[in-house]
Amino acid sequence: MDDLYRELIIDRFQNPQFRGSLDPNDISFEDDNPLCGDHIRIDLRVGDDDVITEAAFDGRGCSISQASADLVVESVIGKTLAEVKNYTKEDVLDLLGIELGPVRLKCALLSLKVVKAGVYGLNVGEAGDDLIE
Amino acid sequence: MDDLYRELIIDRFQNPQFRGSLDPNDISFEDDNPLCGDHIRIDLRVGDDDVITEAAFDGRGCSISQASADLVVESVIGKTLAEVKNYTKEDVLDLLGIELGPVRLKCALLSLKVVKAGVYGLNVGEAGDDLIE
Amino acid sequence: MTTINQAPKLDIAKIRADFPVLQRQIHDEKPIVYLDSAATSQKPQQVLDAMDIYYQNTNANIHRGIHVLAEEATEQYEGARQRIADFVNAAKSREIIFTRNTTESINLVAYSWGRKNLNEGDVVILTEMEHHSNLVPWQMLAAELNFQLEFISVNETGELDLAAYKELLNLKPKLVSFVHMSNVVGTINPAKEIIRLGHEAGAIVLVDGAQSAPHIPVDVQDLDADFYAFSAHKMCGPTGIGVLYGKEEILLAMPPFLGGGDMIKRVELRSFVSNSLPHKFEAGTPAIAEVIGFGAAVDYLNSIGMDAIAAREHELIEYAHDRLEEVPGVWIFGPSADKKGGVASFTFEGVHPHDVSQILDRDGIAVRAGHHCAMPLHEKFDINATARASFYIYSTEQEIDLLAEGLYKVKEIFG
Amino acid sequence: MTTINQAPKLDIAKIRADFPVLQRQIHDEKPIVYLDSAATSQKPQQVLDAMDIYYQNTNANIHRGIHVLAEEATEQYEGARQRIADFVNAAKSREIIFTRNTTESINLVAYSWGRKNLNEGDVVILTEMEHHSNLVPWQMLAAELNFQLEFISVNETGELDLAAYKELLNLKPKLVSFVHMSNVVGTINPAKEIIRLGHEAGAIVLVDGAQSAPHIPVDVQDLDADFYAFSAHKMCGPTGIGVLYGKEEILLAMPPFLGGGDMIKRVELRSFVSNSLPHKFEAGTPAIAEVIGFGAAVDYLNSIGMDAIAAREHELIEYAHDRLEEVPGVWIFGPSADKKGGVASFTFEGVHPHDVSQILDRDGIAVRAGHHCAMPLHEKFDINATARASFYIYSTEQEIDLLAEGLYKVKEIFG
Ligand SMILES: Cc1ncc(COP(=O)(O)O)c(C=O)c1O
Ligand SMILES: Cc1ncc(COP(=O)(O)O)c(C=O)c1O
Repeated sequence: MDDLYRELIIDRFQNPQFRGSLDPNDISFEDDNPLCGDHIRIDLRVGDDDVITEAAFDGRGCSISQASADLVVESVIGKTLAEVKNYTKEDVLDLLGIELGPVRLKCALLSLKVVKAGVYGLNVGEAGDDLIE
Repeated sequence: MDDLYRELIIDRFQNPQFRGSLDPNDISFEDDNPLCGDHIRIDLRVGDDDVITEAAFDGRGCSISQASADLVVESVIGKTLAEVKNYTKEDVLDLLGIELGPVRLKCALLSLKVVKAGVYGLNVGEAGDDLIE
Repeated sequence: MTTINQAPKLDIAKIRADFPVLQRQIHDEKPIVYLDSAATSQKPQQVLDAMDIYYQNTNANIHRGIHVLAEEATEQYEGARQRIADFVNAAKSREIIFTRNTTESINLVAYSWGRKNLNEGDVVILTEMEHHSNLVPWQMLAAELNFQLEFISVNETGELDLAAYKELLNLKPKLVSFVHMSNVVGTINPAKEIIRLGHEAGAIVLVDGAQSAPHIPVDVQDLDADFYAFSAHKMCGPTGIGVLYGKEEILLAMPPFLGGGDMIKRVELRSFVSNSLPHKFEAGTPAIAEVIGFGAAVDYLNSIGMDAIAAREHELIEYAHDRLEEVPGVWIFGPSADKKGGVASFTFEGVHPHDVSQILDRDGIAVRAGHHCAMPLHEKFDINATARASFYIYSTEQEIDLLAEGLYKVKEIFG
Repeated sequence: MTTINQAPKLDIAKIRADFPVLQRQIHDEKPIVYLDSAATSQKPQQVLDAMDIYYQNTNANIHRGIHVLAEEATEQYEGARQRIADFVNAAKSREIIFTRNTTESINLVAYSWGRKNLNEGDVVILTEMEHHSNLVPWQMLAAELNFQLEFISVNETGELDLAAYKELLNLKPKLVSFVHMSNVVGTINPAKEIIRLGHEAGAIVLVDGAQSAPHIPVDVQDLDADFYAFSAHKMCGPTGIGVLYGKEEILLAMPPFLGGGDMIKRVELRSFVSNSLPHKFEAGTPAIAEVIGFGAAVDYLNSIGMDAIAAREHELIEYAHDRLEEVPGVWIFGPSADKKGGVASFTFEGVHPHDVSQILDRDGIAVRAGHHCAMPLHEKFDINATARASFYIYSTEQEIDLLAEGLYKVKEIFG
């Protein structure tokens, strides 16, 4: 198979490393992709200097959305909230290492939307596409 | 000029023979063509055995609608109401002696619609396209 | 195997030659395998030609012009209306109202008939297998007018529960609105019986024919449907044009929907008088070229024959069930093939439909993945999404073979 | 003569070659003289090609599909939206809502914005020169909600009486809705000033741009229009597609209009959540090929340049006034040529406009006769109908000469 279904994605989909939940947590946000019903919740614990110390995700959906969430969660650990606010679409695509059409892009970026909405302290329903541009 | 603007039509338009009104009358009906605002009123006097003894029209509009009214009114004099009920589109086109596209057909047949609606005793607004088929 | 399989064999190669898209190759010269006809069908060159010829020779605004182009355009537009009326056996061409699509057709009924006839406490019956187009308009209206929505339930095999329907009819619904053929489970519902029972209970009945008009012979008079909605783009026609069929006496009693040019008889500053049917419901410059293209599409379908098309698609769905059910992990949602049109929605164990669709796409195979605009049906069966292969006159057994092979590949990738 | 006449000369012969209809001959090989562009424009081959290429190569339903065709179709559709947004200088492409035509755009505002924001006793200001499309939707809504319609009067030369407008603004209207350029008298209204005054009085302002978007440069941000409506078919684009531009914050606050697929985020049996802009207002399968054709049409117009188009049409209308006013018995309705777009509506003493149009048609000259969907304006001036010649980029002085000659012929026939 080509680039698209890189082993990394299948592997992270089938054996996620950060699936779970954090209770208690400092930040928790969830949202879904209405196109396909993909759903992601991300929990964060935040330590001194706004540094993310622990992170976990849960959800359901396609390999791209779930692998992306696993990779995004891994990547935010050790980052400050300000750094996460600056995450872009490209950061996530770099993590995944693949190119995607517009529909799958939405799958890939759901976790970005969720983590940024959480970090910005948005309410449910306020997470717009501006977060993932 | 070709068949279309036969002298008959220009002549009847400019010098109508039955323009006017009948007061009193036995039947009077009026209607218009919403496409262009052509308007026709026809008055009839009906004698024994339902024979039309006198007829007149008034109205405004294009040469086809007005000439057609003049010719239709001329033609119904001496006919019975039953005969007028049987008038068809072809009868009017024969009187005019021309071929017409769909829009001008509506101009030509307005007088037919009016006279038939009157003879059938319809109320204003009840005159439908079934009268001129 | 049912008797309709006895229909005359179609020359599929000849049909395929009419569809330019099917000649296309993608992803390193793989032929395109288009299995997404339930979303929109491909268009034969004949339909494109009809629209080009119109634009290149007679383009003009219709109904009001006296010049040659306007008269020819009007004739072609109204001629297409007549042929589309004949296609579904409407009694009169003025019972055919042109809309953008099935969705607008249903909304027209909701806004015009619904707001006039539905009141607080009234009951409207839908089904659990409706497309969003036959749910959301009624939800919006129910929120405004406070009537009650009830749903005919769908059983495990994706069929309507007619006993439950009969129970619901005791509520004396004002309206029953249901899908003739499901775009998800493929079920062809017993429309004539549903309509008859609805009428007996005093209801007006609307049929969402988006999936039936393209695929099976439809006779609105035989069905006795009060309203029948369908879209050209799913039946070889262009985008941007759909139909609402309505019985004349019902349409006559309805207030207009959109206001503007052409739907009026006369206008003053503060009032207007509506035009006669069908113009009352066609405000503004209509989709003239698209209506003419739709006329060419029904000519095309008639040249093949709707009976033959239904029979052919039946062959295809039987074959597809056979081939897909072979693949371990594949589960086809809905009834057995004999109760269905040419739609196979399925899940694949351990693989999300999006991934199925994406991997198939790499081999040039186009299927759709998602909820297919029928979220409630998916929710009911606790499925987030399905992958859907759907067929039309140009589909082949070989394409279904490629689909099956593709699914084996999916299995391999996801271990 | 005004300064805009200084624009670069267009190569009209080259432009005409792009329009297949103009090559046609009718009535014994007379070339067609198409002077009915205000009703609908002719289409350049480039626009037809764009749609054919779409249908022949990438036809698919949009937004939800993962396969190549669906992704390409989505990109082309949304790409066209962006170019159309740029064409009227909308700040964001999601402020461009696709509808069937100007008429539907205005009805969308009436049904969605109007039913939410207008109440008994409120005031809505229109003008006496509106097209039925900008009258009837408000009449229908006023009958339902009992608000008050007021009309900016039109003076003898077919211009809006701005002093009367300022008076009306004391009524604190909720909405002002007016035509940018009249399709009858051709007047180009001072849109920016009308909008500014409306805003100062607290109103929302809708502009009917059906005749302006095709013919003059339009900048919705500079105008500060809240809504701007226009139709592709009058600007080299296909039938069946129009636009409602709306300011984002206003569109966001509006409830959906039509319910169905694509306009939802999620649906349950009894409730739904609306999708984001622009999808919230685009229910069901949209007019995909038509949007792509519309994109090609704005590309085509841009390649000529809207400034150059406006200047060229200005030349034509000056010339037309000169030539028509020569003909005894002809009276041109509306202001002098310097205040107009390329539309000349006229009466002919002793001859009904239908007869004028029909006699011209025998020479291949297409003009329109009637009330041009503006009955109240005709009533006000006590005219039943007018004949209208209207021009576009492909019109020529020679065609205007033929029109003038034709009118002399009319005079001869009617003695
Ligand atoms: C000024 C004006 N407004 C509105 C319309 C309606 O446009 P459409 O028929 O495309 O909806 C027209 C065209 O007929 C027009 O000229
Ligand atoms: C069953 C059914 N109803 C309604 C629709 C809506 O059709 P359209 O999008 O053409 O309005 C569709 C197609 O998407 C459908 O499959």
